[in-house]
Amino acid sequence: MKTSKMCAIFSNQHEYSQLKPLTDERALSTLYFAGKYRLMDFALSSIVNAGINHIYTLISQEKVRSYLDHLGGGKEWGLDTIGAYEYLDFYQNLMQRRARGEEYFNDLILFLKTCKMPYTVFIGNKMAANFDLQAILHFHQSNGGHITTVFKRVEKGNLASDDHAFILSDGNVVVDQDEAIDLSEEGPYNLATNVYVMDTDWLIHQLEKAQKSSLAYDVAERLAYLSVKEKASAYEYTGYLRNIHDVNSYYQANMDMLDKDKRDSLLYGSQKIITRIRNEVGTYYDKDSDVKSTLIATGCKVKGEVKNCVVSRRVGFAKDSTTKNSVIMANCRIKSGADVEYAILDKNVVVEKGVTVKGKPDTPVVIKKGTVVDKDFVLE
Amino acid sequence: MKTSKMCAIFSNQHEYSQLKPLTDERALSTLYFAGKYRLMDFALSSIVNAGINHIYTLISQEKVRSYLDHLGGGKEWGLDTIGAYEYLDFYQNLMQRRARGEEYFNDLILFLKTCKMPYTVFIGNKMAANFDLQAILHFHQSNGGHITTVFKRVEKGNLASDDHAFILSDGNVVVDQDEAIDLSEEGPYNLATNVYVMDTDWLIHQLEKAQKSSLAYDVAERLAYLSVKEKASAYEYTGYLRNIHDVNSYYQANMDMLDKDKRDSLLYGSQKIITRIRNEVGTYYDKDSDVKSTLIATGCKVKGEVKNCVVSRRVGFAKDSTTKNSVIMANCRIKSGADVEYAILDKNVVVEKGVTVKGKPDTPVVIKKGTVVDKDFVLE
Amino acid sequence: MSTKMLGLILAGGKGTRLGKLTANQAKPAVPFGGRYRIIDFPLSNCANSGVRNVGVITQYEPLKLNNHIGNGSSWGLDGLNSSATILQPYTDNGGSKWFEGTAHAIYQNIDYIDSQDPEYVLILSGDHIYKMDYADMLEQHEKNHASLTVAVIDVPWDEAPRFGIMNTDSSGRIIEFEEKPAEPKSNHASMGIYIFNWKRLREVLTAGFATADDMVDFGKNVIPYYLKSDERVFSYQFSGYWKDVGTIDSLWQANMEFLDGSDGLDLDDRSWRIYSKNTIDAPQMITEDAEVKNSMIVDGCYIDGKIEHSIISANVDVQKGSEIVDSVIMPGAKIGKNVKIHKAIVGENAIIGSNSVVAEEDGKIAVVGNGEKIGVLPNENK
Amino acid sequence: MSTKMLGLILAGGKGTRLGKLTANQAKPAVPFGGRYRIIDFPLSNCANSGVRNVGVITQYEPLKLNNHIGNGSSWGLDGLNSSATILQPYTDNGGSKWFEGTAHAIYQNIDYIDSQDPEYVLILSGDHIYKMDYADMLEQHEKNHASLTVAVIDVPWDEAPRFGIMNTDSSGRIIEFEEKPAEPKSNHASMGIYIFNWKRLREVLTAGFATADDMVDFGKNVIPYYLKSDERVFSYQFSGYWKDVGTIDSLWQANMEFLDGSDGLDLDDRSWRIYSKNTIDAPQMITEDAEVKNSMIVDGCYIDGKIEHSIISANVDVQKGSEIVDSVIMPGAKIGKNVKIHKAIVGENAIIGSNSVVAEEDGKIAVVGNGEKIGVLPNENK
Repeated sequence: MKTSKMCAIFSNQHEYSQLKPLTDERALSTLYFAGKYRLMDFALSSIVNAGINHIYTLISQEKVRSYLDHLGGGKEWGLDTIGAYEYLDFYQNLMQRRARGEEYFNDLILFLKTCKMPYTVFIGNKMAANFDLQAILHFHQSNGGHITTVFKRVEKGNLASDDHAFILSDGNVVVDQDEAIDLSEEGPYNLATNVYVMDTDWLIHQLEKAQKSSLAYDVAERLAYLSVKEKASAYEYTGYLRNIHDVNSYYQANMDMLDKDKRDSLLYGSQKIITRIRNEVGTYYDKDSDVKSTLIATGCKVKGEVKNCVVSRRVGFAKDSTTKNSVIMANCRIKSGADVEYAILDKNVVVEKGVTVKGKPDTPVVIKKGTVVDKDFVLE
Repeated sequence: MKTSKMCAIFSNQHEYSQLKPLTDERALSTLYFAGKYRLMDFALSSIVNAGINHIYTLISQEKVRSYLDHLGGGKEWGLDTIGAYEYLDFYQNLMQRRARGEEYFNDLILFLKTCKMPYTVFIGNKMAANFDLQAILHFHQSNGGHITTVFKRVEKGNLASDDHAFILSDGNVVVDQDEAIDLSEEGPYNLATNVYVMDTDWLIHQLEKAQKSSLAYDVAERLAYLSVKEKASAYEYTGYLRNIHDVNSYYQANMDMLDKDKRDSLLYGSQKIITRIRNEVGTYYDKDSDVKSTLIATGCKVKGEVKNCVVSRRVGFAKDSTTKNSVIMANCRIKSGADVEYAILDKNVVVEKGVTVKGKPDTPVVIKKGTVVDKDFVLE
Repeated sequence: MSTKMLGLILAGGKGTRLGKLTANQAKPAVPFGGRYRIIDFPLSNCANSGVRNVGVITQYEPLKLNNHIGNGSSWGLDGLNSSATILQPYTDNGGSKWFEGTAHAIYQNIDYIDSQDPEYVLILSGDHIYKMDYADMLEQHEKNHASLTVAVIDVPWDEAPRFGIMNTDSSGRIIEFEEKPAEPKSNHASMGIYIFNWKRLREVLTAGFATADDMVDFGKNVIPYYLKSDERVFSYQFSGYWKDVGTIDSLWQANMEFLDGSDGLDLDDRSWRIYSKNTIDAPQMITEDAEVKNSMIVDGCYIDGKIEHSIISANVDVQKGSEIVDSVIMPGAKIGKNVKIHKAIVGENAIIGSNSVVAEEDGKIAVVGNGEKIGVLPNENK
Repeated sequence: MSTKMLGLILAGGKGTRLGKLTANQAKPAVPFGGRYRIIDFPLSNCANSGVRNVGVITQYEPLKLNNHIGNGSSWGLDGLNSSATILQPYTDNGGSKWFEGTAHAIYQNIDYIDSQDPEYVLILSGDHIYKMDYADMLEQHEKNHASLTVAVIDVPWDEAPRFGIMNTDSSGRIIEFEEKPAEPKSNHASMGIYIFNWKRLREVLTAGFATADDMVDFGKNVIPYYLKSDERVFSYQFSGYWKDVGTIDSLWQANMEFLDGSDGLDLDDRSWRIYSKNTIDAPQMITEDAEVKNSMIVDGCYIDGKIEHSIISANVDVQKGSEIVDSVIMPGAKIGKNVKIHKAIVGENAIIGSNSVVAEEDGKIAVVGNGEKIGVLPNENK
């Protein structure tokens, strides 16, 4: 009945050079996903759907603007009400303080003490997944340890090079961890999903200890290490999860959304994914349109052929254009006679009349934000 | 009847080393003032009271957190509604872009173009004043120029070293400007208040020109220069104004608020000063309290003597304590037998039992945030 | 705090002629155009015209309407010096206050209006589809030094006898008002949109109810009284799209005109947006087997059937083999397999069981009520 | 979306015994303790107890109350899966819906309650001052497998005959309910706070009104019916401060107890804050000539006179030479020069002209109504 017993640490730490140019001007957290979402919507929705409204957000100073642009006043996530509290901190602060020999976790510790919540959840930014943090808390409470980690059984292809895989005993207790770069077999592996539920007092103690020894300020890495040390119980997440770390995993994750089971697991679960509200008119399908197997947001005008695509808001597909197997972000224009396949068009891209943009299933072409494509661009 | 015809550039540019340690961990913009306000409330209230809800805010990346902490979702200022738009930009972005030879005003220009407002107001962060921007717009419209500047007649003491003073012709047209450091006489001078109303199209043109020539990215300085070049009409602001740039001006401005006329001009004008809402119980005056000539916020408990003070929220004055001619920020504790005079106590300061903290009328003692003062501290 | 012009939307109507669609909600809450409700139009017009304080007067089944309007945040009416206030019947020391007519509803809410201290009041209906700049109307009202300005639209002469007709002199001043005249002298039809000087209207209403010269209705009582008393009553000529959607026929037609773009409403125009309360739904999914032509579809829909010349509102499910033609499907409706829906309006959250047919003969419009279940087998009912 | 426990605050009362203070507003909107209104207490208790959806049922002069509550944002009830809804009379196909009693008001709002789909409903009064954790009460309700839980407080035996008394067995189960018994068997007084299993209450209300066995009032009809029907009715023992502020005397007294801290409400406790709609006012100014003792003062006040053992609410002006003792001054009141106010309640926005005296004899409490003007010279009236 009471409001949540948890506060959250939301770490927007991950950035991958393999995602460029998609993350040139935005944080990985604000990458468009599944038509109308940004990647951060998944972690943030998991947080607020669990009734949590005390959030310590860690982000890079350089990427904070795209984050704030999307979050706005936080209204959609219920974060603009009295009682809600978001504390924004920058990695740069931690880094600089550590370099100066200062106590770099003090702000985080102060946050944890101010919240007075018995439990704290840590969640990262790069997973497209729909975690039920209340269920994980119940699991944590019934196991009695200080820290509970969340894993997902995945093949090697769903591991990024900086991920960790846990080695578990029969009772799903963390015995050891491997770094993904050291793994050679196909798997499956127990991917560390970067979600932890902890006793707050214990976490404060660990943070104090860590900064006294001037250990790394990377909280996620520390928690993975502590999971092994504490023989943490591991909670198996069985829903949809995709680890977004390069162009291909980004493309595949979007294409996954055309599959009913995966879409239902991620978007239509018992927990809604919340995103920023826009006022758009419905999407209009002309008499000449031919749309199949496509997930599409509102405000679009479709007069051409669109197949196997994931389409964001306010995209125009002209008559006699063809768009297949592609991810099209907001406000793009595909002009008449254009032919787009295996492509990722970033926001505001225009494909001029008769122009062909073509990649391959495993190497989709990425067109940078705002580009006007007026010459054919075909991967051989 | 229509909503505002203006958008705003809110520049939180000014930081002064002479205000340390008060601005060690916060922006000048978020300095406490007059008990329950922060300095930014004055400029921001002027903006929103004029019906403006498209705001481009320039701030230093390093100080953005204290700014966001105070602004929250912007609810109190009506900035969390649909239609309102706040664009946050960092000086560091402009600086870096200029260093790389890129077009550093492009984000600002895009903002101005997106807003589609015929007029733009520029306002700085360091003045405690209550500008009626609608009145200044009317003045601007009736004068027909591209830019209107706002000045206030002040003595030399109300000029910071980096201020400009305008030389005006009889008709209040800007003829020239002086830098404050070059001025030797007592004045009065026509202080540039860092408020300008401009035609948006003209401003866009000037910004484009400036970045092509790689001129300084300091917009305020550019506008002062252009006011001279364009022979701008100057609007005289006659209300209360204090230029906050060092400890003494900060102290004096607070003490000014004990004067009825000055207080009425700044706080009780036709335009309310908006600040963040807190839920505090009323201030309680004990039977042993003795309070005179004091401006005091809610949530305080007064059992001692308090005279000629400006007091923020949740301050406790114990029995037999004496506090005079001082500025006391939120959450301070003045314990029994303590004697505080000519002092500025930053947030969370505790003055222990029987301890004396004493400055002089022209050199108030400043006690840093969170300090527990357990030994006498008396300026000789 | 005083308000220059206060908006007052009369949203109390039961909308009897909309039959099943208003059985459990007020007419202004009826969905329109896939993602709107009718009242979004006057509310958005207010927001876009700079009318920042709006009272919505209602008394019939207000639950859904209240839930839709909330504090007005969807229209940006929750900002500084802005407000959206729902006004329902109440009691005071003088007894109970039901609203017996358009003007009487205003009279019963004098306390609220006084608290806003307006110079002008703008009276609007909650059941018209149109885009209009009330600031322009006010400008003309002020220029004319009018006491009352009535917005009028020229209707085809043969339809004029169905309207309240305003006969004007060359300056636009209204010299005569005829309610549904058999032989109209002009085709200037009243749109039911009024700007009154509040001080004068307050006097007229108060004096009227005090002397049993009851000012119950604007059309029947107040406007004739104003004309008789030689008040300065002017017309404001409007020429865009305007539609009263008070009947099943006109509601269906307005939706089709909206779909075809023949209404000229141009809801893509981002400088005059129509706002609505948006729920957060996933994007729409058009499957491999779907076929969509000439239609408009919004968030949360799952389309596995054939959609032709129809509007599909939020969270509608259309299963395989079904065919929807010339129809409006309202939010949350679930359409089973192999269903045929022709020229129909399917109400909110209706459930149409597999293999059902929804259609009328003779070109009439079929209507399925809100929450109604058609051909649903017991075990299909979720 | 379902709600575990829905809060329903009965705020409809006219509060006749508060006389002039409720002449133009509902009782729950009456100011209290300098910066609160009475309804802030149940609303804040709901918010602090995790009751995230609250309906406020009202029908008497709701304007100020509605304006105060808005969308519930002041209590954090505007967040995700949270809501504050004002429920007023309306009409539906069955006719008009006035609220004729506490239980009848619930019955008339069944549609709203169903839309929230609660397992439990928490019924509260809008006119009590107290802090209580309803989550704890619910826990006990569930542990008892109760159908109804009634919060009780032990009152002094000599006062028991003024209350509804609940006689319980050793397990806390209520076996008898006596309304104002001349010879009470216990001193467990009902606080008018109930948790019902909604499904059962819905049946009882619906069946009752269908068979003319009208369930108009909880105390008169519903609780006796539950006891007669052998429903599991339990008491929940409360032991903190609780005060019904339904009379001038009790309102004045509760304010004085609050000022003296003798109520134990401890509003400084930041883990159980009482929230209110805060206006943005400047800090209070205590002048050189002021003298303030044993008093509580809030934002926007200008104090140039002598204040002793009094509560001064927001935006009150006290001019030179005036003296306020043992009194409660409500928001916006203006006190001229050399005024004497002793043991009084001065209503909102009242204006007391210079040299006036506000006091009664025989220790009675003097009352100045909202907006009332006392001895104001024409040119003083701003």
